[in-house]
Amino acid sequence: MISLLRTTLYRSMFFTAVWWILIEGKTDSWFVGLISISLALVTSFILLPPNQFRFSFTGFAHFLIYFFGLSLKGGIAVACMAIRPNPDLHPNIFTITPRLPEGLGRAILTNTLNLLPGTLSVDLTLSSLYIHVLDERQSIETEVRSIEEKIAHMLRLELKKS
Amino acid sequence: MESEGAYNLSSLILDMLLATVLFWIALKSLITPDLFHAVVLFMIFGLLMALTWVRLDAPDIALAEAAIGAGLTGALLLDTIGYLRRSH
Amino acid sequence: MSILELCSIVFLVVGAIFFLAGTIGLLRFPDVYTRLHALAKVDNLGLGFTSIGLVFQAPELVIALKIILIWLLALVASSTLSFLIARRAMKRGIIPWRAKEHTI
Amino acid sequence: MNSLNQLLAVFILVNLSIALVRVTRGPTTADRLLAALLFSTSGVAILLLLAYIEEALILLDVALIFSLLAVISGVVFAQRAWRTKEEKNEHS
Repeated sequence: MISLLRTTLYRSMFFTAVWWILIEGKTDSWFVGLISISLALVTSFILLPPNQFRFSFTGFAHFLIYFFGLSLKGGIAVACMAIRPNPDLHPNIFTITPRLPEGLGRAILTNTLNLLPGTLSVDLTLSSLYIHVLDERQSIETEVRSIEEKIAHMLRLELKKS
Repeated sequence: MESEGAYNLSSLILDMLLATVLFWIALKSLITPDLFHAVVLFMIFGLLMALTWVRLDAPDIALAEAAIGAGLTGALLLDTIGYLRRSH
Repeated sequence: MSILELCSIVFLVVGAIFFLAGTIGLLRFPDVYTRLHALAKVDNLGLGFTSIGLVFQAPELVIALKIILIWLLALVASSTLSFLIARRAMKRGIIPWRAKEHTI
Repeated sequence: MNSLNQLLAVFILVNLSIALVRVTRGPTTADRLLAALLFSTSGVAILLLLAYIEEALILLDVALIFSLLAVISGVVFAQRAWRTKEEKNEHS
């Protein structure tokens, strides 16, 4: 009960902040805002029921720093690959069994891999994740595993033994 | 705003480029034989039209054009194509 | 010229370079999947650098936050969209291009 | 500062036009839908720059709409429009 209340509080604070940013800090449309915030809250409870994970802010910060560093590195690599006179492409498709439990964690993993340059998740089934990589010679496996650890730390989930 | 009076070179290039691409896309979406291709070109046309409305100092029409012209109509037309293909 | 403007210029120019690289990649890469790589990632980095550069020019804090929000929305949009396109292309049986079998 | 913004907007628009030529000519259907992805990044960048050039903050809302609509059209395309088996052996 306490945790449900806390989740509601956090989510409504988040949606209020988003609404405040969207209307650029004005105060004249608070009635529409109240309706939108409550609708967003109801939708979020339908789409993402509470008590599946506990959000950790330090884990989120770690994940963010790691993500931006990696995406900058990979972006420069892909950009160099595009500009070079002889693009040295070695595309291939890897299959990886994700250790994260099903649900939000895997969705975040798929989307993160989609945003990181060099990897593109092609399909996600119950047991495995198919990744198209631009350069098969780099170490994809360790990269995916460390992203998994960061996400598990962020949502305080438990990784399955592989 | 410093560039209020002088209509400088780069904004001229911007407008000319926008007009050319807009015209080219419109023509292409009319003459292409493939229905799907025509719908995608229509959506691109709507988005470019929104950019053009922005340049014409009408951001509210740009909002409506992007939401209704490109987004909703494009999605409905794509759905129609899927329906047509399934029913045949 | 203040230090903020200098930062802004640097970020904007780097963003434009990433956009250029994305377009070149789109023109040169051989199949749908590799083109998705060029488009979804490099262009997103370009948008990121452009919006950070514009944040340095923002007149108020709220507007800077709104630009960051738009960037995050565009990130989520392009990641979801590229996953959907890639999965559908895979299901339709479009075979990924292999460097060992062909040359450009 | 404003002239630099304008120059960059022109530059990104040139990029967008060249990429559009490639995308609309693409051999497979998926190539054509990359245009939606293109507009959710390049179009948003152009709109952000234009919002500063013309000092109209409503353009930020137009940019939000652009990136939302890219998702809608992409989802409709992937889930509903592209389902038949008639072009099965298309290679790119």
